[in-house]
Amino acid sequence: MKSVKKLVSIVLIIGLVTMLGAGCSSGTTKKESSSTGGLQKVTLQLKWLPQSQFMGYYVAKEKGYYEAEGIDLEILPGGSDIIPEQQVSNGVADIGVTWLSSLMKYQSQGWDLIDTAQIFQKSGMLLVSKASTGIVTPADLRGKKVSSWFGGNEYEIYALLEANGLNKDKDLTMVQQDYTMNQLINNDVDAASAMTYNEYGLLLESGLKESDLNKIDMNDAGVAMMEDCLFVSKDWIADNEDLYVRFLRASIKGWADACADPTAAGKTVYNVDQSVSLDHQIYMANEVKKLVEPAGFDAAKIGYIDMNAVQQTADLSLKYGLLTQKADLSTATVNPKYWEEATK
Amino acid sequence: MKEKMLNIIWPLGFGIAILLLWQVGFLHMIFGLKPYQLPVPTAIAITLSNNLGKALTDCVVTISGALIGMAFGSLIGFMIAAIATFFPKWGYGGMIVVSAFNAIPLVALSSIMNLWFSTGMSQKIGVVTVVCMAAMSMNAYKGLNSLKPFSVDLMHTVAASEWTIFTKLRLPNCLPNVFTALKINIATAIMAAMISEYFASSTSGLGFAIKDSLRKGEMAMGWSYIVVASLAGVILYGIIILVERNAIKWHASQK
Amino acid sequence: MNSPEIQFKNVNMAYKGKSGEDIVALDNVSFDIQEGEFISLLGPSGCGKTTSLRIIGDLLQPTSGEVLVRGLSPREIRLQRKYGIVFQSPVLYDWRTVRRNICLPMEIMKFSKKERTARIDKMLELVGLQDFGQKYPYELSGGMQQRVGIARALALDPEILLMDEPFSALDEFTREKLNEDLLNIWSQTKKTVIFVTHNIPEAVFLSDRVVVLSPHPGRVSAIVDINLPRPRENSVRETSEFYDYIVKIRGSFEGV
Amino acid sequence: MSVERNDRIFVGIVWGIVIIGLWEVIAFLLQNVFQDPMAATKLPYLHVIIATFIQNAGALLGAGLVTFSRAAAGFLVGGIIGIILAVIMSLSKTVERIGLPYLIISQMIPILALAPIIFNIVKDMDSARIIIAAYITFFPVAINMLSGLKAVERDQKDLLYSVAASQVEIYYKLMFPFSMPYLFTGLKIAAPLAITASILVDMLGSSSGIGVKILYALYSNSSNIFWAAVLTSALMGISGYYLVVLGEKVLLPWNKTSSKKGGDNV
Repeated sequence: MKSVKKLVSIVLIIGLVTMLGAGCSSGTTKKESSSTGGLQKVTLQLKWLPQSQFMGYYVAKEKGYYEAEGIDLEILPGGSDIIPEQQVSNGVADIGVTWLSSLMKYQSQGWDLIDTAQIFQKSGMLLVSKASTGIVTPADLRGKKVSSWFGGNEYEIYALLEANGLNKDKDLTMVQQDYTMNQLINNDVDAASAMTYNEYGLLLESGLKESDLNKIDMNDAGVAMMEDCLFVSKDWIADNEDLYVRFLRASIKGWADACADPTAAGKTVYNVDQSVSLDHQIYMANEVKKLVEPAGFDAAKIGYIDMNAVQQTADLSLKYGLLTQKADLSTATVNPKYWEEATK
Repeated sequence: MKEKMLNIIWPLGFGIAILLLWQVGFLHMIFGLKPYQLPVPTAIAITLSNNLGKALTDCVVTISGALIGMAFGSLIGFMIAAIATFFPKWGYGGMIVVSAFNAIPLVALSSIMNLWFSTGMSQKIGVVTVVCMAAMSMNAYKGLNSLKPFSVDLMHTVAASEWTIFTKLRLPNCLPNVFTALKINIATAIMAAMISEYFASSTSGLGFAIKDSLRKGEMAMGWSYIVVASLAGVILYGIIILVERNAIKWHASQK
Repeated sequence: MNSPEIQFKNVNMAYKGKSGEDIVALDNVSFDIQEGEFISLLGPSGCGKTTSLRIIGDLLQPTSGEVLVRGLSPREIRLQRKYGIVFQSPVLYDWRTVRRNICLPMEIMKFSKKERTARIDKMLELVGLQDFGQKYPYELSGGMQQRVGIARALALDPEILLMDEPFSALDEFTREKLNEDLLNIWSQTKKTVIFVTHNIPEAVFLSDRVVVLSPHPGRVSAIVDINLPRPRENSVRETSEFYDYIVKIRGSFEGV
Repeated sequence: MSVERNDRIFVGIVWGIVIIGLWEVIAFLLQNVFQDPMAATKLPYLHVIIATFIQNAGALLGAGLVTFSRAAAGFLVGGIIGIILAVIMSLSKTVERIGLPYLIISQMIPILALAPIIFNIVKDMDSARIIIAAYITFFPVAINMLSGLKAVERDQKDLLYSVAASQVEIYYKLMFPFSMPYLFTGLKIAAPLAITASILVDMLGSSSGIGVKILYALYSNSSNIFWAAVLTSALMGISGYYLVVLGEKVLLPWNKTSSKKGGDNV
């Protein structure tokens, strides 16, 4: 009896140690790969989970565009507690994807980060409500319960409210949304934030029909702020200008391919990560395409920084309290020269 | 008396030394941090004093949720331990079930409670209640049952009922364990209350404020809330220790 | 007469009580102990007998006064590893078997493995626990545990054996049996033994001399030579001399 | 002994049946009596969750293994740090005075605030994750180990002192073995904590692990997967606990209290 117990414990200990070794070595093998094949290692920090929102990078990686430019790209997924600005500033990642308004907030507080390319040309943010609540125009939000993810994602809604004469503190209740759409489905809130390419799709997948839902589009309301952009830190770009231009060239190519065939792009992303259904990835790819290449947009100009849109984002940010002082829009904070170089 | 002074002076001195090193940038130097990544103490203090009103309101929200949840959780945990004491054969299973609750990750628990409760406060209380049950039931069970030899026999010689044995013997005997559990629970409760607020459908509370500030890169603001949370935690911990000292003077751990 | 092995000279011991008051444990205590002597420190609780023993063993430092062991300080003697000690409770290490408990001080003193095994075997036999060597302490009765504690001290063959009420927790039958055993062992080795007890017959039965201490503060109230013939057997307890000594010692308490 | 054992198994089975039954009844009530539109998310039928678990067993267990190995690494590092801290505090009263209040404060600082700083100091994400898991686990280990080291009886120390044992020998022969049961109490608290910590750490931008499964399932509204993942993590926490209990039984055969589980209450 005793010896059996001892045997069991020895086996367990060996098992634990090997698992430990596996845990550690998975960390070290990643390191080793950085020096293989003469490729330069670059890490990209996503703002959110691996999904079609970032399909351009996955497509470029799968098609070997980065390798062709001599780059070994590692894509780091985001998460609720991962903040791309901080990851890039810390040096955990070289390049980050974030929302322009959020980046501006960091820049205004002295973080040495530079906006270099604008992937999404339009805002993907919606306020969605069930048709039964009768919210059709922004003015209908008076007295309602509205949810946002906060953490910087609430300013487009603030702008929307103010532009329609509503006071965000007095005329309605704003609550936090937990990254699911359950609060809306459960009728705990009247209107919820949703991205066209993600949460809106989830609502449809949960059985609601388009006719059951009302949506307020930030672009229509004239309060759009720019979202997914690419940024780097001042220190890193100083040493890696050429590398970064090559990264941009490959990424733009990837985005162009992805927008040309969103279904294939959705499949590519699905192959990387199966947590979300293939249908949802393809739905998302199609919606993201509309933001990257809006109707009438020249596909060759993917990543183009429209300074007017940047200015509007900055102005709205200042007006509604995200920024406390006027944003500095010099080349120290917004610099299109790498993009220009890459698309030459 | 001298002992007591030392107990305060040493940690205080150490804390001040660290704060000074932090302020003059020594910590930033060794860890390679920039001031905007980790704000200096004076910046945190100034932010806090400018924002004291809101910080205290948030603190009240979080702490009251934590305390109510802790009270529920500890009570339930204790009752389970008591039931397991009266019905040892069947009751112990309840303890195992309760301890299994402890293995549910907080993030998942917060999301589940979000579904069950619609307000932030009730969700928070729900989360804290669940996480506080196990420590209390385990400790209380130990205290209710690890009696000195012959003490039960003594009760039996005077034909005491199980209930008398419980109130006269088991209850006082488990007090030290109950306090141990409370000390564990106070830290867990505040932590759990803050994490639940990361996901709660409300915009008040320290957890929400910390998350919101840190995501926006308002580091000094975020850290000022962390300071409030830490202070509240230490004060509550101190209160429990004080109550413990007076409630169980007879116990060896107090000498 | 040779110079005494242990000299206790004007020793005072005071410490602070819980509410800051001075408690005098020893008040100007002096006595000598000869080499090879079996001496008992006898008195009611609070008389400082255990304190005295601990001072000799360098487990406590006196407030004032001097203690010399073979002309050296207790610390030097301790560092020379001349002491063996038996406590009131068995003080066994729960995680060690009986054999390994006895072995422990010998490990510290770097005895060879062969030597250790031989001594453990001998000691187990001496205390009548031959069959219990591989048991853990919790599997033994209180009396057996205490015997392990004694075996552990004796195994070192210490030059000075300090015993702090070693039999006080045992029943009368076991106690008398162990008293006799202890004298047997001592007669073979003739080491100096300092034996703390509150039991008058036990002190009389075992000792060459009894140092009687009185409490609050601890003072020497009498030193009584016991001139009973050796070797002593339990039958000596029934003699009138034995009875006289008990009466005499008891009287020295009443005189206080 | 074997009768008692059978009895205990019987009790366990009854408990299991009661819990499963209760779960199914509540789920049934939610769905069919209260007609809650969110019933399938709030509390799906247990058999549905188990079916989902079996369907996705490979993915869930694979993710679980990643999380578990990270938890094991964090548990090990945190445990060692906890023990070292306890030893240092037991050696010096001053260090203990300084250390204890800050140990408590340290537990109040949320990971969200610490993570960026730790990432900044340790650039490697994998080691940073292990450090964070260790940061959460070390506390109960340190506190319990310290109380064990301080609970050593004076006589037990005096015995070694009387034969002039060195400080190292006193720790090695007495203090460490004595405080083992206390250490294991701490480890028993720390083991499920290490799992939940590791799950939290999964959410810091990891691409694998059960925490990632929970997060993705949550955000993509796949509530059955979500519940199956929660079930997996709860099972992992419980097995972590019982691994420590088993370790204690095997390593500390002399410790009566460790075998004093179950219904025997005298």
